[in-house]
Amino acid sequence: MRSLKYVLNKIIKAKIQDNRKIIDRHYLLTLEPSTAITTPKPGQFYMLSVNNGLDPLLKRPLSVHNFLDGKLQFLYRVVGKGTDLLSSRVTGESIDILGPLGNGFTVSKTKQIILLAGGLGIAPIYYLAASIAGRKPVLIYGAGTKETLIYRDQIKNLGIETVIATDDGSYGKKGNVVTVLKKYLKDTSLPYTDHIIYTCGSEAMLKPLAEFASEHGIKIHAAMEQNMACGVGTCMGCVVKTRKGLKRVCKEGPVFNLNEIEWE
Amino acid sequence: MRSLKYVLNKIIKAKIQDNRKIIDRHYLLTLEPSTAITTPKPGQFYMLSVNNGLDPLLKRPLSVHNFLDGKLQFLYRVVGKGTDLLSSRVTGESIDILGPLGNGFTVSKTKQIILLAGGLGIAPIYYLAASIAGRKPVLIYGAGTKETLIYRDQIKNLGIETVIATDDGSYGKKGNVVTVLKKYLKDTSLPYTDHIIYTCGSEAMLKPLAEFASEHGIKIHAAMEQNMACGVGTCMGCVVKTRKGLKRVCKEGPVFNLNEIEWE
Amino acid sequence: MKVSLGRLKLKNPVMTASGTFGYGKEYSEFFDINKLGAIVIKGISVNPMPGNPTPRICETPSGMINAIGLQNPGLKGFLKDQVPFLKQLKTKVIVNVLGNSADDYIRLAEAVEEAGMNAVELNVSCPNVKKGGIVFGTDPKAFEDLITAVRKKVKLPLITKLSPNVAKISEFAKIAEDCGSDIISLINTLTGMSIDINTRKPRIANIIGGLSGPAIKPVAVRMVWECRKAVKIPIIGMGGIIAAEDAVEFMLAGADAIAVGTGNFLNPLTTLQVLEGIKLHMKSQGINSVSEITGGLIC
Amino acid sequence: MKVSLGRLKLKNPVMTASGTFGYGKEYSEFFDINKLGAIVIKGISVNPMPGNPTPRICETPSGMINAIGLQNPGLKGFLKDQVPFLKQLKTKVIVNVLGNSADDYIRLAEAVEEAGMNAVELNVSCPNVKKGGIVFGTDPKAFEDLITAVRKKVKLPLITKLSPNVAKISEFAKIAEDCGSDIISLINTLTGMSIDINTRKPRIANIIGGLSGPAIKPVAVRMVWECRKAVKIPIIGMGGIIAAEDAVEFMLAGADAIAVGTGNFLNPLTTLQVLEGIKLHMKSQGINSVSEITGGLIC
Ligand SMILES: Cc1cc2nc3c(=O)[nH]c(=O)nc-3n(C[C@H](O)[C@H](O)[C@H](O)COP(=O)(O)OP(=O)(O)OC[C@H]3O[C@@H](n4cnc5c(N)ncnc54)[C@H](O)[C@@H]3O)c2cc1C
Ligand SMILES: Cc1cc2nc3c(=O)[nH]c(=O)nc-3n(C[C@H](O)[C@H](O)[C@H](O)COP(=O)(O)OP(=O)(O)OC[C@H]3O[C@@H](n4cnc5c(N)ncnc54)[C@H](O)[C@@H]3O)c2cc1C
Ligand SMILES: Cc1cc2nc3c(=O)[nH]c(=O)nc-3n(C[C@H](O)[C@H](O)[C@H](O)COP(=O)(O)O)c2cc1C
Ligand SMILES: Cc1cc2nc3c(=O)[nH]c(=O)nc-3n(C[C@H](O)[C@H](O)[C@H](O)COP(=O)(O)O)c2cc1C
Ligand code: FES
Ligand code: FES
Repeated sequence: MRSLKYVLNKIIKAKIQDNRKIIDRHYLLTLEPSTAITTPKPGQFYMLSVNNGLDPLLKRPLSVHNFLDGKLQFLYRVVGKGTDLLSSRVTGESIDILGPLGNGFTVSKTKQIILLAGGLGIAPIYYLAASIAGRKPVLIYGAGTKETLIYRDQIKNLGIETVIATDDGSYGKKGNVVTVLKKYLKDTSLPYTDHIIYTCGSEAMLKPLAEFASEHGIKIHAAMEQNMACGVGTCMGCVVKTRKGLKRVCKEGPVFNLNEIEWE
Repeated sequence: MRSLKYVLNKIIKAKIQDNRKIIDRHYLLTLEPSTAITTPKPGQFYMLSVNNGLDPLLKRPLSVHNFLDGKLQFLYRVVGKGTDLLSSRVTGESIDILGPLGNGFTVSKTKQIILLAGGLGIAPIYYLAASIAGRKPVLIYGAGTKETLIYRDQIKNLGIETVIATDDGSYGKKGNVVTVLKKYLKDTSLPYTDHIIYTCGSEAMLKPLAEFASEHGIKIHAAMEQNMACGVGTCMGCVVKTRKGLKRVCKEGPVFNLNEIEWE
Repeated sequence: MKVSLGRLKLKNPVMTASGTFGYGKEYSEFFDINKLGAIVIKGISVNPMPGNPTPRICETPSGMINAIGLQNPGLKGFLKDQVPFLKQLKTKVIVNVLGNSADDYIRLAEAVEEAGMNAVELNVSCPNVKKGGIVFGTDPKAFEDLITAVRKKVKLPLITKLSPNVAKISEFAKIAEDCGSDIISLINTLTGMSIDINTRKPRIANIIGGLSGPAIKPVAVRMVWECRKAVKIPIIGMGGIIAAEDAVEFMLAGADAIAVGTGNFLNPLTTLQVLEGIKLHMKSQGINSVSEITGGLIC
Repeated sequence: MKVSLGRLKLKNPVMTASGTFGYGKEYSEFFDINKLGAIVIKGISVNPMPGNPTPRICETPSGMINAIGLQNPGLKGFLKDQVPFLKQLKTKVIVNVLGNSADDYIRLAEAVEEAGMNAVELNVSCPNVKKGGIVFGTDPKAFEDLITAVRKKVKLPLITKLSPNVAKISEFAKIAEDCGSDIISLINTLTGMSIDINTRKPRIANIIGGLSGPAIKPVAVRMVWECRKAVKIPIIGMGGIIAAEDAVEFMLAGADAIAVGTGNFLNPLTTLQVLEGIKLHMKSQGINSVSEITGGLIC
């Protein structure tokens, strides 16, 4: 059992310092916690209460997108009622958050690191990239079109090798991130198995990715998503099937070794 | 049937220009309607949505407290969840309102007017006083203590004869407004029946007042309250018993001839 | 947007729920209520009813409890004061009726028929007044006898409104169908209660009342889905609809038409907005007819 | 703050609701769970159960639907992995059990008794899994037989958890009392459903699930009140409690103790805050004993 003080630190009031639109439907939220917090690990997440009152009822999970000068940043897309209400909250308002939760990425000490982010997958991957820039990872980041690329310039500021792609070729390479990954691996001099991939995304993207990786013996870890109620391991709502049985995304995850996931 | 345009004008978005604490738990809300509105009658009310989301679900009824340069003012006390949330809303936020609703005070052309307000009853009575100052009404206004008097100085600015009272005598006359009223009527040279009283308050205050008035043949009209769901006469939630049958506070009221109310 | 509820043809599937739209006059001050598929009148009894003492309503999380107690002017008052206005409307008018005996219901339904109204809805499920239907709505035998008796005498399209306060609502849906009800509507309110902890008194004078609003929507959608699997007759779905999305949800679960109740109280224009929103949804999804939505749940 | 639920004595009336507190470990990272009156363990079955596919939960207005499908490690796994932690707690531990036959329940209850747990709660009301109790909880005869059979074999305080998906819950409360149940707890979740209108699929994989949270509180309070009038045995009230005010409301309606379920998900400290809030309420109202609140409704 961890010390009480440490854990109580997870239930926090935070002040909205900024909540700005980045591109259509995407917002960057900067929070100033009312008490000092320890540095969250890339891949960890927080549960945020988006509104007053009992509707929406549950907190919403968002990955840590950055941690700067004691301030937490989240990058989110408006998809439904909760994120819509969150986007309407303004500087100065107070908001309850719970975290950091879950296990972050465990970074390999030996392999060549590939960071793979499609669309909003950049939310946690950006934080990971920033914190392991010294390890010289390669970032492959893609979106549908130039307009839906969330970052172009800030990505360059990370100072790491970056391949940007768009599905329609309107910016960077043409194709989705998986295609670009395959091409990258084909072109590189290192054997496939010397790489490890860290990624984040929906099941639709992760499933083919996992197949490709296991075919070529590449290790791949991904931050996964499931609907969550509690975020701390009690509701059993957020499970995924792995070779070692059902695991909770909020507790044993959100980062999983994709090679161990049993897809339905 | 009134013209559609006029009535649609009742469903309004308004911007919070100011929402400030006056005294403990009492707030003055100033709203700027997004479309020009006609002058509401003293005694009329609006239904205000206090929050986003579905909790609280229903709008809350508040009496018009003032109408200045096209801006609506409401004076409210935090009593529960809805008013608590309302008090947390800040300048610049938008809020849905519906009104003006109900029938306002019909002002006698002949009688000496007495305005009677205990505590928050001042909300609509203040507006009535301001709009009929030329008719030289007498305002009797009381609260528990000096600290719970909502206004002291602004009241004087109305430029009408005012008697202020507190239950504990910490400011103005000692006693509740009903006691003060009785004394006032006793001391005045006009016969009791030459007066008409306009008031606002809870059943607890209005019931003895009605008895006193009918004993002495004094006319008395009061803005009454009931829990409301719709505010426009369809839910049948807000009825009061009168000699002419059940009446809806939101539609036939909120101002009623108290002599016609049948108390349970 | 046309829908056929058997013999009852509506210009669109958006209706009002009984007891939440008065007799149509109030909201006709806000918009042209003829745009709606149908309006449903608050429950009428043979004799006038005074209703319950106040407080009659209170709010609950995403919902409200009401115990109006079926206040209404009685059949005579209704025919005299409301029918002239209702008759000149260019939308269907459905009259909700309630009684203590089959005879009451028959008498009301016959009068409604004579008055030229378009359908009658049997309120067998109102939980507020001891004899206002609670027996009919939750006892299968009494329920069966009532519908059979009314059906024998009444030619008008017959809507039976089901109570959700039962273990298996599809059982009642099936009985309604078997006994000749043309349509079923559901759900009426769930029985609920709320207490003021400071005064220790119930928040509504009647102690218990009917819970309505978005809070009950998941229960209502589930019940519509269960009934859809049990019967072939048209279903009017309701319970917590405040936006077009909610309406479509009910239709996917199996509702042929939907009714807005508590939603009217949030905003007098809710029904109109629901109607417009359904149109938009159909357009954006390339749906041509409402019937392509009804029962369209994929599972 | 002490309360006696018959033979089961608690240091205070605040408990957790089964399935919302895991096996106690997770929240013990946030606070000293020994401060609670009792913790109730997620339902245990004889054999391990994998539960339902995801999505298992979705949100609804002021509520949520879950169809976890009673995922649990089975009796053996529970005894081995959870009991050692639970045994060293300084609060009462109640184990929720579920089965397909009376024998299952008896076997589970006996094992729970042997393991030194403080009480057993019969989950006869879970609506998620076809055979996970739905028959026992809504059929009076099966319900009666089950409790009678379990009572015969089990000495531990027996809590019967009632399903709200019935027409008259007090009928089941009465049977539970007559058959020797020491305590009843209510309510379990209301059966509900939610549909994604764009995909046209149910929002949870199991199609239907259990509705919980503040949305259902009015129904739960009403049911506690009805049961209070019907039986003398202690009642554990639950359904939408997220604050002390809610807890007091249940107690006024007749609950001797209360349980927090969905409320735990909103904030890991909800139970503690409810406990502190009840204390404050008692102080401000000059109430010395919890029993002065229970059943204190004035009407
Ligand atoms: C560990 C984790 C990290 C995440 N990080 C990010 C992030 O950094 N940026 C970001 O934009 N999104 C992130 N998400 C997704 C984000 O939580 C959902 O988009 C958000 O909860 C949707 O809420 P809503 O009310 O707007 O949508 P709703 O209207 O409720 O539903 C829209 C969709 O969101 C899903 N959803 C609803 N509630 C939840 C919930 N409690 N948990 C998960 N999904 C839900 C529904 O399944 C539905 O498909 C993350 C999710 C998880 C589990
Ligand atoms: C015509 C009218 C004019 C009013 N004018 C004013 C005013 O100018 N200033 C002011 O402070 N208050 C006014 N009120 C009272 C005000 O509406 C209530 O105090 C407010 O609705 C309480 O909401 P709440 O959520 O804070 O309280 P809750 O927590 O919901 O309940 C607290 C109390 O308020 C009552 N209440 C709750 N909902 C409603 C409702 N929808 N309508 C009426 N009462 C309700 C309850 O009965 C309860 O006793 C007026 C009421 C009416 C009917
Ligand atoms: C204030 C009020 C009054 C009602 N009166 C009636 C009635 O007279 N007859 C009836 O069958 N249902 C009545 N109902 C139930 C509604 O018609 C509807 O079935 C229920 O409220 C669920 O829908 P909703 O959640 O959209 O309100 C009433 C509901 C409310 C809120
Ligand atoms: C995620 C979840 C899992 C649950 N699992 C169980 C269970 O295993 N056994 C049981 O008897 N009740 C279970 N319940 C029901 C709760 O114990 C409780 O009766 C219900 O949720 C109402 O209380 P609430 O509104 O406070 O959540 C579960 C509820 C939830 C939300
Ligand atoms: S969100 Fe509750 S167990 Fe993961
Ligand atoms: S508030 Fe609905 S009739 Fe008055």
